Amino acid sequence: MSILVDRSTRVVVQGITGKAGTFHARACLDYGTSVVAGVTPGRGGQKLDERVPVFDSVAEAKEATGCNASLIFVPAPGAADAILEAAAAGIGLIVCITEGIPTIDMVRVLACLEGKETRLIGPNCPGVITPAECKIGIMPGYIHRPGPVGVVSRSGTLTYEAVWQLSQRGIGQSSCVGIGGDPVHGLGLREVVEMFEGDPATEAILIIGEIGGFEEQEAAAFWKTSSRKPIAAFLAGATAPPGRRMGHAGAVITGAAGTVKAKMEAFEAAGIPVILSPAEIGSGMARAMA
Amino acid sequence: MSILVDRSTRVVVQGITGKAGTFHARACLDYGTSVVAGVTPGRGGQKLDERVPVFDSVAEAKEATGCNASLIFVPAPGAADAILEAAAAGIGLIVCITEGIPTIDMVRVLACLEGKETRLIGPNCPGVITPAECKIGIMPGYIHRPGPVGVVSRSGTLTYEAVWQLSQRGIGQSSCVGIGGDPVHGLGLREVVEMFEGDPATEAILIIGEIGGFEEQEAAAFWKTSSRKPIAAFLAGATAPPGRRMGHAGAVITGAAGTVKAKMEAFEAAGIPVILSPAEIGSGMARAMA
Amino acid sequence: MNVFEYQARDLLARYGLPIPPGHVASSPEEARQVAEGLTKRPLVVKAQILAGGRGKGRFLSGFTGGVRLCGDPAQVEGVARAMLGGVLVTAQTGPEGRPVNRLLVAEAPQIVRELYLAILIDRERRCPALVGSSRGGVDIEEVARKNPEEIYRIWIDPQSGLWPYQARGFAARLGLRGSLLNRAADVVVRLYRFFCENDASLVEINPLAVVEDEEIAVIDAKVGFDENALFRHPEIAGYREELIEDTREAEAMKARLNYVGLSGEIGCMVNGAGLAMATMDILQRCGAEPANFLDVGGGADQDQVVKAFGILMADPKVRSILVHIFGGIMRCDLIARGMVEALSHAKPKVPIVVRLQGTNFEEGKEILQRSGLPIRTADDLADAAEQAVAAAREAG
Amino acid sequence: MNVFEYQARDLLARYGLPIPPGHVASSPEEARQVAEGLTKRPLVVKAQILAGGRGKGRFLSGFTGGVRLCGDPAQVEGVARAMLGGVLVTAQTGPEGRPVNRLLVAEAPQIVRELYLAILIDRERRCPALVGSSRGGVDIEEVARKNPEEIYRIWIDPQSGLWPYQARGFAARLGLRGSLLNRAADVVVRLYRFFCENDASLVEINPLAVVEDEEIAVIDAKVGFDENALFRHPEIAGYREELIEDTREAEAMKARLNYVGLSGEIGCMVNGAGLAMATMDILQRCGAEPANFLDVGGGADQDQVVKAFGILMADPKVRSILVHIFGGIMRCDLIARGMVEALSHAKPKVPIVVRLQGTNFEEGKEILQRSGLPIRTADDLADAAEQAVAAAREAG
Repeated sequence: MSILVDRSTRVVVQGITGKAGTFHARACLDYGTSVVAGVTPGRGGQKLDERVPVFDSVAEAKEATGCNASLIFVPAPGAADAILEAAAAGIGLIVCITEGIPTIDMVRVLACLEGKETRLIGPNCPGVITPAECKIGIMPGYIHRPGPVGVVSRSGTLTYEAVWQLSQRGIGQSSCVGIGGDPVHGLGLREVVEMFEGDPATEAILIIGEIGGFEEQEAAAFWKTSSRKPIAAFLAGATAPPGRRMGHAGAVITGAAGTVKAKMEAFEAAGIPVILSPAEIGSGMARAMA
Repeated sequence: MSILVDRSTRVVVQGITGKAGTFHARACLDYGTSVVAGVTPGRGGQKLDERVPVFDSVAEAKEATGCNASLIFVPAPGAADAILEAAAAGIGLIVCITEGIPTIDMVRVLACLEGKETRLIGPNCPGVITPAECKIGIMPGYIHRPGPVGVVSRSGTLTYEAVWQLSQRGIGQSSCVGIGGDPVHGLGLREVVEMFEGDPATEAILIIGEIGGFEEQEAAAFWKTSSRKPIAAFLAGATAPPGRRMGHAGAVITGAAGTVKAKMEAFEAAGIPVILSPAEIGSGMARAMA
Repeated sequence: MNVFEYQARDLLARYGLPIPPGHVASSPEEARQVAEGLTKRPLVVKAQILAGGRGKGRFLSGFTGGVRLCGDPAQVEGVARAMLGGVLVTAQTGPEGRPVNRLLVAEAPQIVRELYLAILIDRERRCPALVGSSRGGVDIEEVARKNPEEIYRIWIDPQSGLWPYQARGFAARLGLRGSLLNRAADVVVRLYRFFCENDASLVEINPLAVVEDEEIAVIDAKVGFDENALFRHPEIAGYREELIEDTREAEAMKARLNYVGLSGEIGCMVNGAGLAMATMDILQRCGAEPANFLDVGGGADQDQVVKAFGILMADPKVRSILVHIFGGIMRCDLIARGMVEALSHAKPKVPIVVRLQGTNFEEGKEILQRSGLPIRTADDLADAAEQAVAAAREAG
Repeated sequence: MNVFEYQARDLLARYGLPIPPGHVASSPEEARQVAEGLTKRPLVVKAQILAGGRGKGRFLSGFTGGVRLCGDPAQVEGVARAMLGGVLVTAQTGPEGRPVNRLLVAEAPQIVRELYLAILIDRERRCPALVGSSRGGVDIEEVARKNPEEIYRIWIDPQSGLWPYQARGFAARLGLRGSLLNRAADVVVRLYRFFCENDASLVEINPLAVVEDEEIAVIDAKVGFDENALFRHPEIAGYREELIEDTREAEAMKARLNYVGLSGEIGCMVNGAGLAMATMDILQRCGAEPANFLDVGGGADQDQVVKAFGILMADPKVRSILVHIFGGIMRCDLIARGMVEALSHAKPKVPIVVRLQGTNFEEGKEILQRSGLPIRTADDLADAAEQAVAAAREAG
């Protein structure tokens, strides 16, 4: 059991003929993911490494291969369109890696997705992995191992660090979901915590949050009322100066709710232990599970 | 009983301080309609004829007077906004008299109204009247008399002619609805025929159609399958040259379906008698009811 | 309101659409100059009229073809001389044809494949629709009749607009692949933006062509605009005067009247479009033809009524005039006053029949009676039509 | 990316917003010329820095007020002389203040009432939001704290957009009536169009003022843009260079690096924003401060790495450098190669600590070792931070 993806997930890679698309399509294949199709408009009929057929559209890819999840590497100006194309083709899970999509594009995309079945992860995210089953994203596969901890994060490389610390201690992961660093994105922290709560394979939850927005507070409120699974959290950006953009467009502190302090208080009020040092995420999680 | 409006209808007039708004607000009041409020932004606090209070917005008018229908005279550039303002304020019936609204504005308005409870009549229409009860529109009141015929029309003055011929013969009307001459509008012919079918006060139906569009065909198809009430129809524009705009923006014949010939065939196929001369609408209706 | 091809090209070019270089010319010398400024050969000379079927058209002079290929500027000048000032008759113009006062001179790229692409408002679905076919360059109505499966449509949600993936899907349905798929999709996206931003009522590219070097080109463009929206497009509204060929219509436009010139003998002034059409219909049932459609509407003032009546009186084809008013917003007394004023400027040359009903009809009748003018009144529509037709026959 | 007030005014003026006449000046003489070209009095001189609280600010020179009213051009020149080239300290600049290189000289209409108006993206509701208050001209955060009921918000459906009736309702909630209601609503509609069409991230008018003659005026405007969308707004993107006051940030911008200059002593190069923030956090936990935030991201090439490392080495505040890479998209070997290249250009003046993990980390470590450069390696994050802090103390 897992959330979002498993061995049966069939992936189409949008932007497969681009540099990042090709590199990560191969990496996902190497990990064992069923990458069954690629899409690059105008390149229909080609093949990647003589095994993954490339189509002009997601609709054609779906008809030919039955793909049910999409991994998007389309550059920022066309990424919103790529997301909506996948949704219109009836793809149930869309993982958008693309960085730098204008905020208003995502506002429009999410308005279009409203009321639809499609789940969007990202953009500007590392993707999702269920270790030893399916990797749809850009995370290094080898740092993961199967196990009981569900990891949800707004960051990319910081998640790798957290996962690495867990795996080094022998603590495996049920699924790891990077929801992305942009201010307006798909699946939220609370929703993923809710999925982990309902997932029998997940025994404990790790949240990697950061400055900006209000999602940590929502996740904390959900956990407090509706979950008994062990949990721990780390928050990045305690030292970030207010008003400046720290790489992630979503990580600008614009109001009091966005500060690490406010989020830490919310976690503490919910009874969620907050790990203070990024070097102690593994040990902190082990403590929470003890 | 009646469709759409009756003695309990409470009307707000949007654009009440304009020339047409003032003239027709008075005419409606004279007819006995409960015109309880007017709206002109920036004129809130004034009164029409020392009895109808003017507000800055429909929302304020509704809160103060409980109005439940709106009559719109706002000039074309602001008319779409006025319709949406009334809908947002929860007005259940909106009658838009305004002529000359850009088609794309109406496309946007109808997209916004989708799924809402609000009913829109018009634009570019004479409005709706239930004789001796309530007149929300610009038709001359004196030509009507209460009675059994439900009249639905895409035209303005041609409806007056038809009603006049009916009344001269002593045939009264249950309600008369002018749905408007624009290509994209609110309530359609079929929907009004459906209302008449369900209205106990209506014993027979008169359709005044014209060139352009497909609504006559839809109404005919509905009547054939779902109504046993006597019916007759007149169609204007048999002599109109194709492709030219005959006053009504909706009355351009752009395809075969829009011709009087095509509509006449649809009526005949449905068993609906078609009155051939506009001078014989009264006698034709009497024949259909005999 | 449809515009000339050369105007449509200018407007579309601003949206980056691939249009072969060319320019309008209104004299043979100018046509030659335009041709000399163009680099590729062959060239094409196209008569600018607001009707289709030009290629198979014939001038009243006997010269054939409203669209002609030329090899060099000298030939362009010759063809231009034959076309300009002539009258072109096509399947769509009627036997009287249309005067040709301007030509488009343009490069004629070599066409590999012809497609059809149009955008319009679907009044039933209440949204813009894209219509396409891989069989372009021919009469699309005929394709629709004979091979309806070769016409492909998509409807655009007016809220979210047209996204590029939809345009690509559309282009794929027209049979395009590879780089042509992306180029055609780009054309569709730009054309939709043009359609929305300019309140077009119709944009029809026929053919949209695949030309040499894997390029796409707009070979012919028919563009119409929503007249209700011209208030927000002053530049396009400015085209209006150039477009009107009928002098009566030009007069009516200046007076802001809904007027369409027709070829019959009975001048009509009616209020309301439906009533005006019905009035035309009953005239025809009485065996006569209307000289025009004229809806004075509800908001007209006395001055417009004077001008409207003046246009009817000045029309040499008119044998009698029928005034048919059912007052609603429009007051019958205002109509009567306007008629009296118009008749004070010019004596009537033809009989006038009037039927007034509705708002202030009694006052209107009284004004006409008091004026002492030779005006016949009618009590109902049938009577009015019969009198007008009889009067026209007397006069004829 | 926030722009200067004078830039914001120029952009807003194109949308027909009511902005008192004025112009930017960068010398006292130019300021006087601008003043002479303006008709109404009094005039206002405003220091152009990217921070608020200017009115109550103070120059390091002792001159008080970054916003000063003047009666005539001579006085404007005098004030300009006092401000230009100075450093203005306000509640928002920190004690180091900001250099003043440009002034805005504008007419100062008589203010009857001050309102607040802002548009921003509500990330929780995923749509644009309008924020307004009838208490403008003051710190809005303070109003939000003390009188939250005096702040009014509406959210705009991104599909259907802002309709004028919503703008009027909003203006009414700010307490406006009569002609002011319609004028303010017009401002709101235009501002929203500006916001959407330019991919703004924030537009804040504080105050939006009711001025003499029942007019509305934009007295001060703070405008920020979505950096992700600058690719479609080349003109606004062109403002960027003018905006950067920190020379390190200017260098980083040229190399397209995510860099924020800070005031600590440890230079950091990290991949990924979250990891970079966490790295800064752990340094602080070790009792040190980062000299910068620098995320080299996943897509950087070797040349960018060279430049990034060069910026850290050139920073005089830096006492030690911490390189922290968890390879994902980014390969550790590329980082190592870039460092080696940068160090071949300039000898390191401060100790360097490196932690590599993830994609190709072994290859990266080997490259660094083989280079023979004096680089300390660390195995985990805690070790790396401690080594960097210790090294900085030794160096200090």
